[in-house]
Amino acid sequence: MSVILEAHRLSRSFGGLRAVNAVSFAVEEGEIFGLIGPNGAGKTTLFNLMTGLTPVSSGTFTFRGTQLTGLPPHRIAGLGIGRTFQNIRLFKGLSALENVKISQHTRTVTGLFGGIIGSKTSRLEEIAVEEKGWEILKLVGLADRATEIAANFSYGEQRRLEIARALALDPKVLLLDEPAAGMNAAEKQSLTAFIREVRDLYNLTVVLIEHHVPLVMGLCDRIAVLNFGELIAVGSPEEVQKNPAVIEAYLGAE
Amino acid sequence: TAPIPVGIAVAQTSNVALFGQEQIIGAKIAEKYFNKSGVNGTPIKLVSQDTGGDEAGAINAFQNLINQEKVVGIVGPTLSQQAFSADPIANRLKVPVVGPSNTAKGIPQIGEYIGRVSAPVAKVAPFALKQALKQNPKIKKVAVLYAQNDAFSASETVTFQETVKSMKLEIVTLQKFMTTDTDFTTQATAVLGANVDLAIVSGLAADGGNLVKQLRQLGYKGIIIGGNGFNTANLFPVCGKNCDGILVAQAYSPEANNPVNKAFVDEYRRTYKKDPSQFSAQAFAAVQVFGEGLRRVEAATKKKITQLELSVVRTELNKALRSGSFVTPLGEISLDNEGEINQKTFYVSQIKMDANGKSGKFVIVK
Amino acid sequence: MDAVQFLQNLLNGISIGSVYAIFALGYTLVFSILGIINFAHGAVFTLGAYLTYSLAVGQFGIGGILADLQIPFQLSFPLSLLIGAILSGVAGVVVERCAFRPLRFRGADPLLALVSSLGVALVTVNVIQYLVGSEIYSFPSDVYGDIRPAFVLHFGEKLVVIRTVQIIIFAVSIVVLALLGYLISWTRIGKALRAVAENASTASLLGINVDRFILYTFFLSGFLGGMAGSLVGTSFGIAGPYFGVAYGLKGLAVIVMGGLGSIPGAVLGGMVIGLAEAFVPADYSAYKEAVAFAFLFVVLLVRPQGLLGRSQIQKV
Amino acid sequence: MEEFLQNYGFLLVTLVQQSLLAMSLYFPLSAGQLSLASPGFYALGGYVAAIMATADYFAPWRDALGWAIFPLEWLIAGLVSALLAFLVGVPALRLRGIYLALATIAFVEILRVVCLNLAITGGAIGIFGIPQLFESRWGYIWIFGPLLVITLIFSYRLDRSRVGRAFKAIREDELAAGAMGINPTHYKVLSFVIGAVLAGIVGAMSAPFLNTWNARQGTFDASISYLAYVLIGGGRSLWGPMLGAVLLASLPELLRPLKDARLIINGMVLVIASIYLPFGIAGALQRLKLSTLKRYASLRGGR
Amino acid sequence: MALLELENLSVSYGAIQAVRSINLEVETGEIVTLIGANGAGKSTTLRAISRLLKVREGRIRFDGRDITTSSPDAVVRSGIAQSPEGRQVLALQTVQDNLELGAYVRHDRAAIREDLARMYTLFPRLEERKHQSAGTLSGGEQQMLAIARALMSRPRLLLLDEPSLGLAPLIVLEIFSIIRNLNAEGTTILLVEQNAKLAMQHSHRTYVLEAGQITFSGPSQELLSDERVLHAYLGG
Ligand SMILES: Nc1ncnc2c1ncn2[C@@H]1O[C@H](COP(=O)(O)OP(=O)(O)OP(=O)(O)O)[C@@H](O)[C@H]1O
Ligand SMILES: Nc1ncnc2c1ncn2[C@@H]1O[C@H](COP(=O)(O)OP(=O)(O)OP(=O)(O)O)[C@@H](O)[C@H]1O
Ligand SMILES: [Mg+2]
Ligand SMILES: [Mg+2]
Repeated sequence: MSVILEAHRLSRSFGGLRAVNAVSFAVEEGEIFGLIGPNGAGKTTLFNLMTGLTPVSSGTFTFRGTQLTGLPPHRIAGLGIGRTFQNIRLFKGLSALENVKISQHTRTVTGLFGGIIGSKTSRLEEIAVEEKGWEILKLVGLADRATEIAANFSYGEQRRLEIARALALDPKVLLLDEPAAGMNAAEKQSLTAFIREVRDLYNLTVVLIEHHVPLVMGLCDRIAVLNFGELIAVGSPEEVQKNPAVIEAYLGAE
Repeated sequence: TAPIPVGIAVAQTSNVALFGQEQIIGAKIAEKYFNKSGVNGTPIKLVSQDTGGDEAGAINAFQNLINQEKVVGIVGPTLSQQAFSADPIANRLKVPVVGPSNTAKGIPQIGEYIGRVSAPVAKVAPFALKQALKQNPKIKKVAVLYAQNDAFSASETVTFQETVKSMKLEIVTLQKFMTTDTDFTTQATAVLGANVDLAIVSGLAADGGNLVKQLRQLGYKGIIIGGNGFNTANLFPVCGKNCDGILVAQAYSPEANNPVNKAFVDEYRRTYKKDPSQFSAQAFAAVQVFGEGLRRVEAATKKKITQLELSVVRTELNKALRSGSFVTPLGEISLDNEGEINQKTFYVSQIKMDANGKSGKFVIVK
Repeated sequence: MDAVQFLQNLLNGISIGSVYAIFALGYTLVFSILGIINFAHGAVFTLGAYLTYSLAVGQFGIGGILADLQIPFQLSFPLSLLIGAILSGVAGVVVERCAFRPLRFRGADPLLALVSSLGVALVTVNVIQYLVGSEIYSFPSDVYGDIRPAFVLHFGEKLVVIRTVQIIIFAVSIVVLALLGYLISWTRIGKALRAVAENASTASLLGINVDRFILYTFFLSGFLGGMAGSLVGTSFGIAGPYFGVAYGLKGLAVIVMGGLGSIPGAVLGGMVIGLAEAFVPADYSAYKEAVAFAFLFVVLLVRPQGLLGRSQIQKV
Repeated sequence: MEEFLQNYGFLLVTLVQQSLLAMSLYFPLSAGQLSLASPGFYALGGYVAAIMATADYFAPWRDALGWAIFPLEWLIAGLVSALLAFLVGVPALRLRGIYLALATIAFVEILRVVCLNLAITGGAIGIFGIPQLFESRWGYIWIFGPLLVITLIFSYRLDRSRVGRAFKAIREDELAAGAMGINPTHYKVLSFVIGAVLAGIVGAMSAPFLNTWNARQGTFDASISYLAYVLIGGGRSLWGPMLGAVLLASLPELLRPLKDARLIINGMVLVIASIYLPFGIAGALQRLKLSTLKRYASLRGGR
Repeated sequence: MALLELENLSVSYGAIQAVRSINLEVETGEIVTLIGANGAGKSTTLRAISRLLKVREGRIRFDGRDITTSSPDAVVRSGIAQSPEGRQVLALQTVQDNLELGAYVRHDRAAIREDLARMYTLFPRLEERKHQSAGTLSGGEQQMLAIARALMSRPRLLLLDEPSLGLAPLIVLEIFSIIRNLNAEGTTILLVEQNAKLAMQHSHRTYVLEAGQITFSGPSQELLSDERVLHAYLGG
């Protein structure tokens, strides 16, 4: 297995606050990598740094050897890094199907005029985009509501649509920010199975932020723990679970 | 018999309505005046259409008058820019147009059916300067100010400037403003700083009046010449007492001594309790010219207008407009072959304000 | 430019700038609470001027109620100004009822309020024109009483002139601005106003009566607009029913330059534009109209949120 | 028919022309950009055509090209607009919402004042005596009409294409669109340029149509009218701008019999339309269609 | 008499009926849990109680008074506060302003200040972030703020929509102990939770909502051992 993502001393401060402080880690191709830590530890900020939404203060970040730091978000997405948002950010006024069609942007090439005159490539592409859209909605169980606008979905449904949208990007790496938030225990269980399934189906690498400990422990191959912006542990679920610093900061003594 | 429809297309709405409303008043008085005898017994009927302040509005109003109201001719539109837009359409359809207030260069040249009764400023403006020099022969330095977004003022100022130069006077400061401006402190202080003996202002009543007011309030003592835009009683409430003494060269004066004007002014004063403006008078003249033209058509063809084909009336009327002269409130006028006005007399008046500072009058000086 | 001329331009700029500021504040209040521009504000400005005129001077049939009142110290003018502004405030409330509230209740596209307020403006302006014509009305020069029309300071040969109107405008503006600033920044009302501005439904979840706040805001906005219109009217005359339109546009430039929703921003923006216009060299006065906008354009390119506006940092 | 066209030909063509201008606003709006710059490019295009048609400098061109000078005018007006739109758009489109609207209004106003002061644009009077392409005003339908058809097809196809989806995504959430691989700057500028080119071409066609061209053609008022067209028509539907333009631009003419009161009524219609058509005419039609469809389905024993 | 009574309550979004004629009661001093799958209508129910949504049919009574047609602010003044789904913090205001606005309906300044201090002891994280704009807080921090803000009005009835959402495990436990304490002090609580087991362990009674209708209800202890509930919602 080879390293697909590598962070080297990534840092980001807001005013005096060091939200992410010299964090280094590497994610292997094909693994499910968990990111946990107390509220405000800097997990979401780390995702934002990785996807270019927040500029880094210092440090570097590479994807298969390509420097990502300094690239605008759309270039990073184009390289194959898809994500979901903790505070849901769907295209609320558009239908579920349109949401998943839009994120196939980087995998298609039709330009303005090709689309207008309906060139052959554009027509073929259009068909493929539509098909893939339906396929993914089926996968997350929203196919029967494909033409409804996203704003009409309940919180949990919107979370699933977020995942669908990120998947439609056809990413190599999928960054999930609290995908299970707003789901009940049964739904969480099926989510675990779902993530495994898509990982295998699309040969993905998954990085996942989640507060639901059983889910993280059951799903992840390795886990990194952040606390006050610093990485305090990386390792297998068993190792992390036994780590006293992690217990102290996050898990609490059972 | 059915009255003969004459169209009037001026701005009754938008910020140009200030003039358009005056024009309608003048035209209505003319209609009443003319219909005392009518076209050998047949009355004329004014049909008005609002042009608003824009070009498309003028075209719509023209089309409406020509095609639906079947008018024999049109008085209008208010602005020169609108005339450039709408007149070619009337011209193509061979409908005579008389512009009551279009003074820009090139209007009569739009076509053979286009004429006007508003003398271009180049003809009128120089008279005021001569009068100013008569009042103060020592004038050397001159300030020129004009509203640059008003087509009328912008072309008027060119005439003023040329006349100033031809009289060997020096323009020490040239200031521009907007008709929408209300604060002229910048321009006024510049004029004061330049130490001039004469200020020439080309603007409309509101902006020009404010400019004069502020100029005087800041202590300007020299002579002020106002352009044609000042030729309205609307100016008085704007600058109040400060209007006193402004010199204005006029294509029209309410004091002009001829019977038509007397009748016009009397009627106007009776209803509106003030003196008519040039806009009203020119609109009156335009309607009158159409009326008398119709009489001439009947005389020439020996037929009643109502018996003639509309298209014939229009062509004949256009010919009639260009033959012979008319005695109007503006004095004796005629249209040359191009449609340009020949006006016999111009006036220079000085503003005299009443003691209350709210009303006043133009007193012919000369 | 020498020092004297500089001083003169400065004074002129500050005076007109302070009117821009109060006028613009009316805009900014409504914007900050509804996030939308009230296009009827320019019409309320015009209306205010006509109202004050008809109270203090009187013509067009109804007016002059206070004109012949024998009260000392020319009290009838400040009284007219105040009543005129209050009536404009009521007009502001009417605008809200006609053009904003129905849309809000129907969940319409917020931008649509631009159109409905434009409609109200059109109605207002044309009703005024219908009733009183397009004539120009000017306040008599003694409307403030028997104060000398202007202060003239001599600097050797040169003079600096301050018109009485300018002083009055400035003084009234400062008082109004101070009161408003206090209201917004230091009171519970101000805080609630900001909450409604950000998210009306969340504000109502906190127990804030959103509708009432919106109504107050429109009253205040109309009050300020009418006041500004009256002040400009006394200074330069009322140039027909359309005279608020040019100010309407300039007022927009002012608030956007200062930063939408910011009160100090509106003041600063008003001053900047007032001064910029005053300092346009006489030879280029042709371009004066464009100065406000050129400034605005440049400011926005450098600071997209306006001079004192808060940048909308959003966390993901 | 002929008489009808004589009476209303100009108005009908004006409606088509106004629809096109509304569309020019609609394109940036479909990418979430509230740009009010259209009148500026409209004025610019008109000046390009007016100058090419009247200036002595272009006389040899006119002689050489004959009627073909007209398409050339449109082409050049479009190109000049595109260039200027690009130069203005790249910095201005960093702005959002009302800020962008005001920046574009500033652009329109600056352009207007500049044109008012230049010799080549004829100052305040403007340019007049513009050579005609058609005798009657109705004739101009043969250029405005096809342009509208092309624009509608363009807009229809765009809506269903990859680029159109990118526009929509940016309108909904620019940041999320970026994270989904869409380059916001690129598509925002593109939408702005498309609108500008359309407005420029319409301007170039309008100069002969109106016989004259001056600085009063591109104003703030016009910006607001176009916005009103789009919103009353329905800003989310490609038919909306046209429906709105047809309703609102014909209204003052339909109300002519009311004389003095016509603008008062016009204003009232704006208010009432905003209230009762919260999603524009197109939105209302859409609902009507949905509800009749449903009724139809239930008649047929659907669920 | 129950503090809150929903009688045949129906709520719809246009043609979609999200809540169908439900009956629900919360007695003074109780903690009641409402659970159900995604899209069951839980948030819709809470929004209807806070009067953010129009009620299509049925009544809502609070403390014996009919509030079915009251305005949202009147409902808050009568003593109902909500910590809504999706946090809904005022992103541009500071943390402190958010909290003070939470007490908008109160006028007892001294007591408000006391409560503010109390919130800061309950959530030290918020004190550290006092002057930061709420929009820049982390997800969990915003959740704490939303809960604290609802408490600031000292409601008689507190509506919590998924309070544990996005919170770290330690904080979740803390939130539940806060809920317990508040209840002991006399606040009545209606709780919507996905973390059903935890919520039920801490509540007196539970309602289960399925596709807009109540399918089970009863003392939490009983439902906790009910096979069907266990299977569908507790991951058993
Ligand atoms: N733009 C910003 N300005 C100031 N502070 C910020 C900003 N963005 C984040 N922070 C702070 O940085 C810290 C880390 O935030 P982040 O969202 O990364 O936390 P997190 O680990 O995702 O927490 P949670 O589990 O609660 O979502 C927080 O304390 C937050 O308040
Ligand atoms: N604004 C809306 N417009 C139309 N339908 C809506 C709207 N909000 C919610 N719905 C629909 O109403 C139903 C109930 O939604 P609600 O938000 O109450 O569910 P919930 O039980 O809170 O679910 P979750 O656990 O996912 O938050 C869902 O089917 C949802 O799709
Ligand atoms: Mg987070
Ligand atoms: Mg919910």
